Amino acid sequence: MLAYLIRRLLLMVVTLLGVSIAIFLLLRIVPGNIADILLDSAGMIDPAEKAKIVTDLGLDLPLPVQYWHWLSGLFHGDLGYSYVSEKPVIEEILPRIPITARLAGLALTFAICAGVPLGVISAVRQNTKLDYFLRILSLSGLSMPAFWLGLLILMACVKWFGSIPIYDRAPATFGAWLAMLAIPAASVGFRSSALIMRLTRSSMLEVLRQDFVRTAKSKGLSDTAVTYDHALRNAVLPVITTIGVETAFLFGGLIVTETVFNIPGVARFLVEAIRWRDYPMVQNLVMFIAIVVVTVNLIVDLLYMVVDPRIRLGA
Amino acid sequence: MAPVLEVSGLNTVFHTRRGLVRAVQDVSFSVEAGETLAIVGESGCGKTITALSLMRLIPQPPGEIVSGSVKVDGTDLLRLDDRTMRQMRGGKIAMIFQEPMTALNPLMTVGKQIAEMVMLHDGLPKAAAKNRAVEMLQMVRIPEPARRAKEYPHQMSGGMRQRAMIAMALACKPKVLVADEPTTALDVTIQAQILDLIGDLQREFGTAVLLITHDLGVVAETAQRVVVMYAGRKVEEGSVSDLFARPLHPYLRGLLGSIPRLGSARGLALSPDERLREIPGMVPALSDLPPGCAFAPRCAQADAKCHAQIPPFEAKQANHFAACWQA
Amino acid sequence: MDKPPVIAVAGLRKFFPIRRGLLNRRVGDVRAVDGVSFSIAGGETLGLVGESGCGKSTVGRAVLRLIEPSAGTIAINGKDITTASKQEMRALRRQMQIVFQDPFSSLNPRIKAGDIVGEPLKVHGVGRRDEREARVAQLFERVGLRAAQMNNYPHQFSGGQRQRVSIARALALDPGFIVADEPVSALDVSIQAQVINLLMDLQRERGLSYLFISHNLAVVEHIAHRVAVMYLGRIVEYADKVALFAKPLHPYTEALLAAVPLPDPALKRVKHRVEGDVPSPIDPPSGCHFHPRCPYAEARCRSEAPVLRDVGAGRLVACHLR
Amino acid sequence: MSDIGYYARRYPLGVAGAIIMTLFVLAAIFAGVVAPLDPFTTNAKASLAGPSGVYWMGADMMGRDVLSRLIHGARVSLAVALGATMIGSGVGAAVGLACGYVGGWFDLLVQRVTEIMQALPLLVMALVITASLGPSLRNTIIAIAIPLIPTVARVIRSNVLSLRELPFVEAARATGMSEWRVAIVHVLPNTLAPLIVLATAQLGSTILTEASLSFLGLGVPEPYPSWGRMLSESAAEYVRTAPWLVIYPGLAISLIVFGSNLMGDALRDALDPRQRD
Amino acid sequence: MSHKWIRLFAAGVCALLLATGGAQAQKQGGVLRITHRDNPPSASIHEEATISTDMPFMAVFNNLVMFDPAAKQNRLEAVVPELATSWKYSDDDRTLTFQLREGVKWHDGKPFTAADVKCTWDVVSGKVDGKMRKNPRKSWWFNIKDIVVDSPTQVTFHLNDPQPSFLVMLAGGFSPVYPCHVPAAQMRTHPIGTGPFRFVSFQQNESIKLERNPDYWKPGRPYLDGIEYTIIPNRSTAVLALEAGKFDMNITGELTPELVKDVLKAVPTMQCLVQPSNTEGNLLINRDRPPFDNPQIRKALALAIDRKAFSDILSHGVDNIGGAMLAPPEGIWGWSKAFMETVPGYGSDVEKSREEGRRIMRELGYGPDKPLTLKVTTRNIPDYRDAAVLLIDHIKNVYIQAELETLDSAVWYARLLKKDYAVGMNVQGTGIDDPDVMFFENYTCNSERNYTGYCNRYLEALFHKQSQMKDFAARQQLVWQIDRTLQEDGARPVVYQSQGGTCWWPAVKGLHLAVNSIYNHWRFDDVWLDR
Repeated sequence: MLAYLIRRLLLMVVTLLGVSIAIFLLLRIVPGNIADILLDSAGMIDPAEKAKIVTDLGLDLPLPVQYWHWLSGLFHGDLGYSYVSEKPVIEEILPRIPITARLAGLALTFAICAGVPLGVISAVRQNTKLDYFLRILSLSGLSMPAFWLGLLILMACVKWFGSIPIYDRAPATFGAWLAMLAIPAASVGFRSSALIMRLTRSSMLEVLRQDFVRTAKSKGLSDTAVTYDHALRNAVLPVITTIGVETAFLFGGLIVTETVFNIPGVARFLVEAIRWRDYPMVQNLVMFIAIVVVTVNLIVDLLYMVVDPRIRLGA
Repeated sequence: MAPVLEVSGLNTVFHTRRGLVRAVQDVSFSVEAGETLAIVGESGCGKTITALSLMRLIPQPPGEIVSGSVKVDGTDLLRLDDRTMRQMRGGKIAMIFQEPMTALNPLMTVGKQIAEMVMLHDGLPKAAAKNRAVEMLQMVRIPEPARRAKEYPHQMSGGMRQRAMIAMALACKPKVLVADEPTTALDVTIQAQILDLIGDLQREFGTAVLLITHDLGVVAETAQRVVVMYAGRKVEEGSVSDLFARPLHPYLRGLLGSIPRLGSARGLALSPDERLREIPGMVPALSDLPPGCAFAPRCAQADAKCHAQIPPFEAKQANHFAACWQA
Repeated sequence: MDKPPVIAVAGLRKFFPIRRGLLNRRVGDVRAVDGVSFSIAGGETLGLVGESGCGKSTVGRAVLRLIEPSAGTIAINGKDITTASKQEMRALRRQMQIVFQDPFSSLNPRIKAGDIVGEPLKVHGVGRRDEREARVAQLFERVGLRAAQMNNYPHQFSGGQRQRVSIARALALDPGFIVADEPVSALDVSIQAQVINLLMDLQRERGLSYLFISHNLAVVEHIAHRVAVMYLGRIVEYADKVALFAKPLHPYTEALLAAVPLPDPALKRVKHRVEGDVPSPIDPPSGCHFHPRCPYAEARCRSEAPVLRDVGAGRLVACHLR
Repeated sequence: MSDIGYYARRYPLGVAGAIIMTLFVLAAIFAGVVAPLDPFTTNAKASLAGPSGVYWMGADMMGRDVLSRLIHGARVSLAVALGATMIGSGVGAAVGLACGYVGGWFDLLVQRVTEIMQALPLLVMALVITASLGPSLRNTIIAIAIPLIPTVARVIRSNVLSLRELPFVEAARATGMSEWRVAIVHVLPNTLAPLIVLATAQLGSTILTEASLSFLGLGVPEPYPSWGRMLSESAAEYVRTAPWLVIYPGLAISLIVFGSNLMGDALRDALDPRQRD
Repeated sequence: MSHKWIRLFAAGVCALLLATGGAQAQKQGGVLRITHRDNPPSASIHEEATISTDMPFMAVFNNLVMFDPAAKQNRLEAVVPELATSWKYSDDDRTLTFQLREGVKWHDGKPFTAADVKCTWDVVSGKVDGKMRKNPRKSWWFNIKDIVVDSPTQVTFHLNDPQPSFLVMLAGGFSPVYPCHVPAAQMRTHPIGTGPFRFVSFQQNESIKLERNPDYWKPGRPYLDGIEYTIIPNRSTAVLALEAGKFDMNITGELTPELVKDVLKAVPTMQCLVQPSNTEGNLLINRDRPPFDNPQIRKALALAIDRKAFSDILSHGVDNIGGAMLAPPEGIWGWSKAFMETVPGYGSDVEKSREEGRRIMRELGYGPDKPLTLKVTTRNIPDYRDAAVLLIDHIKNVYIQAELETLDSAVWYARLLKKDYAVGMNVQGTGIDDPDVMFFENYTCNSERNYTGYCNRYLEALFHKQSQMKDFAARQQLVWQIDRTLQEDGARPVVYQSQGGTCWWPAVKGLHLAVNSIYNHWRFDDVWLDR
């Protein structure tokens, strides 16, 4: 068990190192650097000034050296300075994390709370009108671009309330806070809930076909007991796995949702940072995201072990 | 003695893409307390569907029990509402399945799965139910039952799992035990143990056992009476000794002739160089049955009548029935 | 008996490593096959019996080098193939073939039956296209299928027919030796007989040698000339069929035979059942692997592994007591 | 012929999806004929004209017909969807097959690489890739295809690994076939069903990814009318004044993805017996 | 015509505002909330050339001189003192001496002196390396020979030549006085000024916050407790939030005339001004590369453009049409209507121009079946793209079949520098409506902003000539001629001069905006909130 954990952690480190190299190189392939951007923001300047910026920021150093500077900084907890704001990267990233984290948390909660029960209902009532309705609903959820849904919600807000939710760092009440985050969270979580619902449904159907469900029925258990005590626990196992995958996916949804709802979280910030060619920012943000994704995956695996005795106790 | 289980005129169909499939046609039989009735036949003959029909565990749709009655202690299961039926399942009529690995919930300890049964039907509190589970495990001769009760199915061997299944099925002392190929997935040495166990417990509890199997050896060693099924219908029924000594239906005769017998080397059966007797052709698909006797196309004795009309199931000798124009 | 046996296997071992821990180190082995020796003469069938997990299927594959044996030698027609290169091995495959248990997964669902049977010919460049087709048609007829069925896909066949296709494929290159790995255990009783008869007929016609792997003692008794009984990776008894079935020497063989239900209610046999389960091959019992279940076990059985020794008339038993 | 009726009854949603997709494909192929107006011609007089007899779905700021642009936009969406899915699935399948077959260090390496790729959100990766390649139809396809590769490779790899153990593969090896021939003749064709299922499922998500990229200002550039970009431009200004500019492109995206998802589901049910309900 | 209505309305609102502004008693307090359109690249006005930096940070600083807020047009006559209490030209107009205000303190408590003025212009004129990353307006200050600190309260600018517009440039929002003692890097992240508001925070892509400077030298000012800018890139979101009362005003000039109409429909009391945004769309033609090395083709291209259509589509008819200089009535130096009619391609009969263009093309061997194919390159920004799409549509009329190529901002200038384009669609802004700024920044041979590398020594002499002219009418005539030559030469054919809207709630009082610049009126020291 411990050995497994250590192994996983080591593999995580390997993955993260890989991510760091990948993002470092990818960014260097992207044409144009911060100097070009600054030149652009000033509507073109003296090429000499541009060259100076490049030298000042160490962009003319050999790539391995640049990489090493970044990595060794990382190990010392020094994330460097943003090229754009010239503030420490950590100061830029940290305050934005809770915003996105809350949004993601809310979206995921929404997704699970809506997705799992609806999936179960859909499976238990397979091929009924309700099932078809839920299936079409979930498919629509998977088909609608998150930003369009967000826009529709905005349009509805304008139509009905004459106003739209504007992000505020310090909302007056908890209710205001919830209202402010709930709408974007729902618009991004809708897709995840649709996915979880579909998955729960198919996994549930799979489980309901299995022998032990028949055994449970043969014991005289009621349908409810069979569905919830026996089938559901088995059916959520694959669902748990997707929550790990979903985190990475959710982030993509958050990028557009934060853009549409003008929420100053890390997701939108990443897009801005890429646009600005703010290497330290992009690199560290991507690393942060990768760490979150990898960690969530690890947690999911551990969770899986807890839930599934076959893995916990060795098959 | 009145039979504990009395099945009459059971008809189960499936509505499929290719149309109506008559999986069980007009099947009747009865089992007395302490008696073992074996239903024997090849794959697709309808024996498992018969068993599931008794339990009302046929998936509906596509399946449907069209007619017939299944009486346990005089109560017709097919007329019961769902709630009462649930009380019967496990309480009066219990079932064990072929694959003990998949038939047990992988996420629940064996003890809990047994206790659940007891709590449900005997209304025992949790602690007592757990004790009862351990007792049952002991009864099915699982060493260290208290420890094993806390184990999950995957931690047990196949034989042990099947014992646990039996413990669960018998936990509420049902009148009828339906055993659907209980040993097919097991090795011979384990199979022998399990069959012995079922027999012992049956004697102890006076349970009526309906044994579903394709293995004529198992039938010969465990059952008192036998029903032979072919293509959804009964083709022969009688006591085990009558059937093996004087098989009436050409299908059963063919089957008995086609299996190699242990002991042949000792001159107890066929001589080594003798070819096995073959039944030509193959088992017909239930969706595509011939008009007359379903076995006619494979039957050497079949005549025009066989091909045209379904033979009635009737007594050919005392307590020995068959559905054959020729017998 | 000057002719070398069609196949001679000596000291065959196959260990599957168990990897655990941080660096995925090999912490032990599953001794699936642990020192198995046997030989099969031309036209002879060796039955290999044992319960699931005893390693009999591994033997079948290792003999053909479909999996690489960990140790031991395999000689086909006197030629050692243990060290043959992949290239040489491919050529050698003409002489030996295999028939599998599962008639559903042993045929590629996307290839026509005729092509499945003709494939070995194509691989080894036998004949022209039309010649190959004629040969396949011939094979189809021989195994009891119609040549017209060559164009059918596997799912269009019944289980028994599929097994016939498998046999036809195995026969395509006219090998001398066929491993039949539980060829009839997935078939319905009424179909089993057809396939067994076919196998025996083919043996008579072509002088085939079979390694017939099965857990069904009755079938083995019917088809085999000699029988090897395996328990936990080792052969515990190896004897002529008649002798073995008449009087099993090893307690395990005895137990096996006693456990087989006989389709004859008139026979009232004395039942002496072995207790317990087959132990795990990862951690087999010390000494004689069978001792925990053996009603006759002595102290010696627990500590000392019995060797397979000749008890006369070419009969081998691995038991301290017999 | 009765088969069509059968499938329509067995997979009514799948058939609906196929019809939707067919309509889009036809629209894309015959865009020039079907579209009522030229999607590129600007018209100062029709700027922001609402839906009318001439402009069924209204006109955009430049006075270009929204419906015609949507019809031509189907080309972009389908080109991206098919292109990216084909590249992603093709390369992924090749990599997966190689992993399952070559094994050893190659497999380990590829597995690490896929892990690395899966640690990055798909959109982030696509963003960085489009940024590095520059916006163009081809580059958008590549940027969307690359993140698909690891998923496909993983599925195919595990498929190959389990196929390899199947007796028919062993039987093929037993005939003396070379490993590569076994891989190509026996293993590869049997991975096609899961591959098709996977690819169909991905069709929809590639369309969505393209729309997201275009919405964020990357993705397929003018003059191709991309639905995502149509949305992003109108979203910036016309949420209230010209709702038709927001509603119709979004509807088009949702509908085509919906169609492909319906089709994908049915295909999965039909091809993957395990999933059959 | 709708756009006229807007203008009339806006003008009326302005007049009303100005009239009532003085009458009411000003109230102290309140935070002014403004929507911002994007993330400013930095907080340092001298290093940037965008309203995104200029507007939010202008209130942190003071200039030497500034435009009289009450004057509606920014011009020389409207220049009034700010940190300089007075100024005086020498007789030869080559030295300019400023008397500086006493007792002014920087936000960090250090005193403001003449040295700070010298420091600032030594750096921006490129004489001294001030460690700024960028210095985009070096070309403005070509005329500075030397700056002398006469005393802590007096500073003298020595000029190479007389330059009336020099004061105009000093008065612009882009010419704040920087403190000498604060390093450039800090000015980018935490600017220190003498202005009415102190810098509080700048969260990237989120917000900019300023607070009242209690030590401001203007007694009783500012009225506001602070100013908060919230960055909302999506225009419709910003407008909706403005209408919902979550903001008091929007960043200047960012609303399209269409959106302004909308705002007024939703909130009839809203105050709005639609004015030129000092940006123009122009064509960058690569005259070094065939086929555009041929002046005839350049001309044909210019003749194909229907400027009215651009204006109609991009702003529903509000956009001005003119040359390089901002067109009247808002602009000072732009062509009169009559003069414009004489410039080729600007005539009102577009079809005639296009026929001429087609004739030229046919002579060169092109035609409907043999069009000239090329790429129109532009930045991947909606304003640029829209214009480019229109351009492509227009030049179809002279047998030019163009494909659009959009470039990321990061590559745009690199491509321009490499001259790797045929025709580029460019949008550019100019800080002050003045020919010195326009010509020297964009059309002199060695200016960095001369993207096309257009170089005409004869015209350049004229640039200098007009720069030194004191007589307005004569100078205007010369500027018209220069502008005409630039257009005829296809140096950077101007296609449209865009207009943008600014809206604010009636509660915002004391806001003075000029019609010919969006860059210069953001001191906010007279603004107060009537809440």
